[in-house]
Amino acid sequence: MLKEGQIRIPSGCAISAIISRDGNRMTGEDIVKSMIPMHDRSNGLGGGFAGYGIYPEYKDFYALHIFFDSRTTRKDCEAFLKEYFEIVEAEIIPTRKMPEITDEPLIWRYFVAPFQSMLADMQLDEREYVARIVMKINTELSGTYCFSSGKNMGTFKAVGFPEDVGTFYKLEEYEGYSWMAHGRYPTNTPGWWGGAHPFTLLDFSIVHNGEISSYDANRRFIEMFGYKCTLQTDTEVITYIMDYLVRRQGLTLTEAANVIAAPFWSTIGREPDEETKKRLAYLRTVFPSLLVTGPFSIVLGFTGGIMALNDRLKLRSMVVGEKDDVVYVASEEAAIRAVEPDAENIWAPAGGEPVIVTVKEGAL
Amino acid sequence: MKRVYVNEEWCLGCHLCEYNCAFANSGLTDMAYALKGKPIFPRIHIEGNEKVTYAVSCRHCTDPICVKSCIAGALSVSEGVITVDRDKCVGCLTCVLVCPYGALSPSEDGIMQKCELCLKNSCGEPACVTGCPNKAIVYEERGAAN
Amino acid sequence: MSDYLIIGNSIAGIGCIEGIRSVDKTGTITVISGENHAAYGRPLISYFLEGKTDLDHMNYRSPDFYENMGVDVIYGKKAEKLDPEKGEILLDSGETIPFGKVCVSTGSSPFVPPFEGLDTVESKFSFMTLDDALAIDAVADESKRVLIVGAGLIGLKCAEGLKNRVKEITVCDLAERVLSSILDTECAALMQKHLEENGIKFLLGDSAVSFDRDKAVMKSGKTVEFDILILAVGVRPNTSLVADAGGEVNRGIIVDGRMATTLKNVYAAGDCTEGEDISLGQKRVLAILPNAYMQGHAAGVSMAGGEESFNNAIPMNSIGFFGFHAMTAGTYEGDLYEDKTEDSIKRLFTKDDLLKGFIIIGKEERAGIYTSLIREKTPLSSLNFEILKQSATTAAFSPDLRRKKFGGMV
Amino acid sequence: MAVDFIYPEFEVIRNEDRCIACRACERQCANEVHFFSTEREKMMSDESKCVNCQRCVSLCPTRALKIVKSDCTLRENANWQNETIREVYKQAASGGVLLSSMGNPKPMPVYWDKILINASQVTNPPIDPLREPMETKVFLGKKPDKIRRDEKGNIICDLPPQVELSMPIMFSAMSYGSISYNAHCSLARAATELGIVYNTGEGGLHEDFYKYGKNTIVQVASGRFGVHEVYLEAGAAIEIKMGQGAKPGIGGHLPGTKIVDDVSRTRMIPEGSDAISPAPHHDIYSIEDLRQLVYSLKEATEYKKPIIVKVAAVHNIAAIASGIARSGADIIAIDGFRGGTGAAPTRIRDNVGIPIELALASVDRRLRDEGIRNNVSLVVGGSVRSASDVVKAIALGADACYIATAALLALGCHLCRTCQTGKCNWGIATQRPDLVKRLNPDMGSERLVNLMTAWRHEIMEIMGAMGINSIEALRGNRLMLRGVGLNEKELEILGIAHAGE
Repeated sequence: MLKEGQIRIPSGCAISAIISRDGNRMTGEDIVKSMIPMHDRSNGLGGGFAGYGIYPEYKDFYALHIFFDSRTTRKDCEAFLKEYFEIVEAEIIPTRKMPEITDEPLIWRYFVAPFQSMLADMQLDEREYVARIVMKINTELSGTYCFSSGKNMGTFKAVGFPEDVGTFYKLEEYEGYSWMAHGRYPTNTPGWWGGAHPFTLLDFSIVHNGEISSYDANRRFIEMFGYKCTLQTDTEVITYIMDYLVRRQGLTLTEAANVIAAPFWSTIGREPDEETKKRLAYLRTVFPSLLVTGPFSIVLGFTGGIMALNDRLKLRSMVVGEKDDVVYVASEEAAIRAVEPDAENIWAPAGGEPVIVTVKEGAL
Repeated sequence: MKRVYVNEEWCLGCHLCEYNCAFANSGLTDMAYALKGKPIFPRIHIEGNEKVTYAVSCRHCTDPICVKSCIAGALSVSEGVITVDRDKCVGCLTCVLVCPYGALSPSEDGIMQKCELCLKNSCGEPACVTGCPNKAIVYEERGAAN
Repeated sequence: MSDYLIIGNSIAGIGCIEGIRSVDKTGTITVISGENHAAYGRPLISYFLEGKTDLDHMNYRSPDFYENMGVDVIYGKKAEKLDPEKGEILLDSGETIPFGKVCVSTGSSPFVPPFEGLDTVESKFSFMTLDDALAIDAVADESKRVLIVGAGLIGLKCAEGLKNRVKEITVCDLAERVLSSILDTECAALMQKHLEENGIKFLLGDSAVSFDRDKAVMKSGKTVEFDILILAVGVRPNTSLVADAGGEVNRGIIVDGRMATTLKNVYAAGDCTEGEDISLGQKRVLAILPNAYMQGHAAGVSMAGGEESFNNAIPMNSIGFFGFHAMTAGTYEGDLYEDKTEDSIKRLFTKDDLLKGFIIIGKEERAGIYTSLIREKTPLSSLNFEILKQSATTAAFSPDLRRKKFGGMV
Repeated sequence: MAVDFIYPEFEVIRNEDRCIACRACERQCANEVHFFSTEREKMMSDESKCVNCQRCVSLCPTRALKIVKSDCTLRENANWQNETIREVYKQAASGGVLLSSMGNPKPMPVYWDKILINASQVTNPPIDPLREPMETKVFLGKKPDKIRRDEKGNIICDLPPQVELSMPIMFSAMSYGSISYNAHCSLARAATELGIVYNTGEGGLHEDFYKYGKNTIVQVASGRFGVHEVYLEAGAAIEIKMGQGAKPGIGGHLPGTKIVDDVSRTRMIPEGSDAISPAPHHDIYSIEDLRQLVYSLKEATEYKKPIIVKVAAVHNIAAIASGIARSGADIIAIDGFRGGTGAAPTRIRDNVGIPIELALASVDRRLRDEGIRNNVSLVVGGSVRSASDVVKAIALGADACYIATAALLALGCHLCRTCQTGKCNWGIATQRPDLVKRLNPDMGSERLVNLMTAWRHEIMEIMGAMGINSIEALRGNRLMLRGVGLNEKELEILGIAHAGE
């Protein structure tokens, strides 16, 4: 059977995210716990997590998490990496052996820094450089898949139910100020570790529930700008879109949300503030091909915050709640209650209305 | 009140209105059967010359001189529509003599007939209007012409 | 006391009622009707004889007309004397009716010359009223020979009405042609030919001078035997009410456009009046039905305090015999345009850039367009007379004028 | 000569039981096929003059008429078909180039019909356009590649000039002259009411239609007919016509008989003179010359109008389009080989050019491969026949479609393909006043509005079924398409998978 990248596979999902606005570091236990009540939203064919602030000791280095099919591919890849990066640390990511998780690949992480001379040669900024290398690894090195590439953050994913994946990766041993989780319900695949979510590029990671109908329009547009959608998943293309809009076009998160979940023209027409109206119309006109249609609820993680967003018709469930400095986002309220029974202000954001939560300044 | 108006700019002079009118008022259901092989006596007539054609039917004047002139009291106005009582009309043609629009002509038996807006037949809307291939004939409410 | 009194229950009277009611819904109206019939179209009497209509269909208005209009009709009585000062009418029954305003629409009466021996004729009739028609109807049968004295409109319509009911009809007239008041010689000849083809016999330029029971002796010395004699020599307006009260009367009662006579609160309408013929520019009696109605209506509106003038009267006639029609209007003066075929004649008379009159025999379609040009005094230079003279068509009008005529409510 | 005789192509069948001799057919036939025989007291016809435009059939009040193809044929021969042989006869008699009108009638592949559209089931929801907003608005024109901000950090919202369309359809170029005043009037009014645009073609813009300028594309073609400053400024965009799908590489020829009165004034050429558009623009012999014309027009209109460059779909269309995209043009219009025309040499029409579907797919891909797809909008035409053709075109990568034949059909065209005679019985491709008046723009524009409204509804339905609620999410969304009965190469060019994959 074909796997991700060879074919486009629709799937249903559960998503969850927890962030401390005060920047307090939380172990991975809670985010794993939040996924338990949403067990039935996954089917055991993919689960994953992303944690931010988990590698304080290596915070100046890009943490590359990579799956390898075999020792040989690892060796080839390491040789490749050495051409572009200084590798300050290379290690196997610690895991637990457990019957629920099988067929694991070799899972390694590398803390790396780009060679400054190469950067200068290629006239690229550091992040673009790293993004391109990661893209190269994933398209050119077979049997190798880099699934996490940000600084002071990391993604952990596997084939299995999310709560088992959390246990597998020993997430209780990590501490981060923000966590995201994903449980997957793919419809026709045996599941592939690389295909599990979150999907991460640099420090952008996305968990997503939905099946976007604009996929190929978005993909074919974004691929004009050097991105290669190897997985053919929504999450991948949305990640690239966000990267393109925020990192490369310099849009704010809200502006980016106004592109991908653009207000209807009729809504823009009713906008009372002329400046806002002009900006919304402008963004829609300039980036029509980045409008994402069809159902989605996503949480985008980045350094220092998260953004939760629904498609503009709100065709997927997503609720937000809070307690003290902690903000929770999940597909179901039950997920929030499982972690914080006393969560307050639970609400369902409107379609296309971004919910952006950032760690307060100076807390990191 | 809705009346039949003709925009001569769009009248093609195809005369179909005359046939549709004759058929509509024939009381028959098959046009060929109703009209084949006989002269027709429509209540709308194409007028004009090489340059211009247009259909003429009763204007349903608000102050109709035909009604005032009818020697038999056969013409009357009912809710704005001028109708002829065939049982009273004797075919004297005084209405033809007075109508400034040339909108009246007698039927086959000499008794007057006139456009009654297809209100008394089964058409619902004037047959000349529905059948006009170029919407030159319309059925609508208008004020006085300027 | 009646707010409005109408003397005469014919077309002018009906026009008057409808005119009053268009302004005043409540004022009391009384009509004095000499005839014992609801108003009927007077010209229908020949069609009655002919069988083209019957008593049920001759009512000019629906049977409930008077009731709906709130009109009180006094049948079978005649007004004897009008006292405008007192505002009173004296009836032949002796009663008086006070009124606010009165409309005299007394019509006209047959004029019968003093023929020698006329009193010896048993079966003799005028042809003016429904009662005349009913009387003739009672005696007409296939054995009867009819002599009609007078080849005018009345006489000839009577001939047409009786044609298929009697053995023989002869029409005589002192004039050399039929319909001499409206047709010229050539047109009259065409019409006469058509009448003759339909079996009417004529003795023209040669009228009866004396009668002896069933025999008429003509001016030429010829004698004509008949069973029924119909006298249709002419009519005279009934003007005496107004004349006796001191109102100005010529051949008819003189009225202005609002149909006021020279007497206070006295109006007049119909065949008894004399109004302006705008095609001629003179006052004359225009004893035709459409004028009677329109005059009556104008009188009614004026009496009720409204504003309506009838000031575009012209003589006009549509007269047909045995399916062959003649239409005439206006006066026959000015330049002549003529179009003749074997069985049709068209004559248009123009003067001072106006159409003044016409005679059309045989090709009468859309003749009303010509009539309206006379009535409305449309300058001929404003339209294409070359087209117009060939046929009565609004195609001769400018597109603008046509848009005006056809483009909106009229 | 007997050898030239060709039996009439059509027969007029008159049902004598039904014919009431109203003579509507006679009055309505500009070809004078019908006449009333007083001796025989019935309607007769001379079918040799019949072009099968169906005017008489449509107007016959008793349905007494039908036009059928004559069954008088030559001996059957799959290679030498009747039509082929007749054309040889015609040319042997005349020595002339064969002329035809409207689009290629040959049974060439129609790829639209071999492409199927996706719909949502279970894993994501279809959207009901009656209940949810469904957007079809598009903006054509170059999009900036970089967001810029002012010193306060606000986005600078300046766009290159755009054409805003309420739906991704435009009425394609048809000149005043080739079609009638009333046809133009209908198109202009309908475009205005619909919020889309129509196109002057190269006949200039009649003074009466300047008021529809916001919904007009003014064309500049090789003949430069009717081009002047006010004209250029009148439109919503300016189109440089380099070629036409029905006759790539061929100019135009409007016979002097159609250059009457207003047409001559609008074209700015003498009455009665033939209007000949050269095959090339004589100031454009290469791509760099095109760039000069593009910028000349931009200069003339102060960079306020998007420039469209229209080309016929030919073999190396992808490279040509890439060149145009880099010439400064804002919009590329590509016309496929099935596109219509008022008159074209038959051989050219039927044999030159490529199908629009393949041209579109390869151009869209090429521009994306080069990363310049956002620099231009892509408009395609050449036999876009229905809402589903539009949806497929958009999904293949077009920003909008040009339609002309469908618009003419809405106006009454019955595709008799004899526009070149100038005797169009439907009042479309004619300048004869008595025929022109047969197209009442009230009806014409209403029918165009109806057609487009219907198509828009259908587009929305199809989009809704796919779970897409805005047309931009459909553009280039080839995953929504599958091929049927197409070979590997065709699928590869179209960039779509086969049904079942």
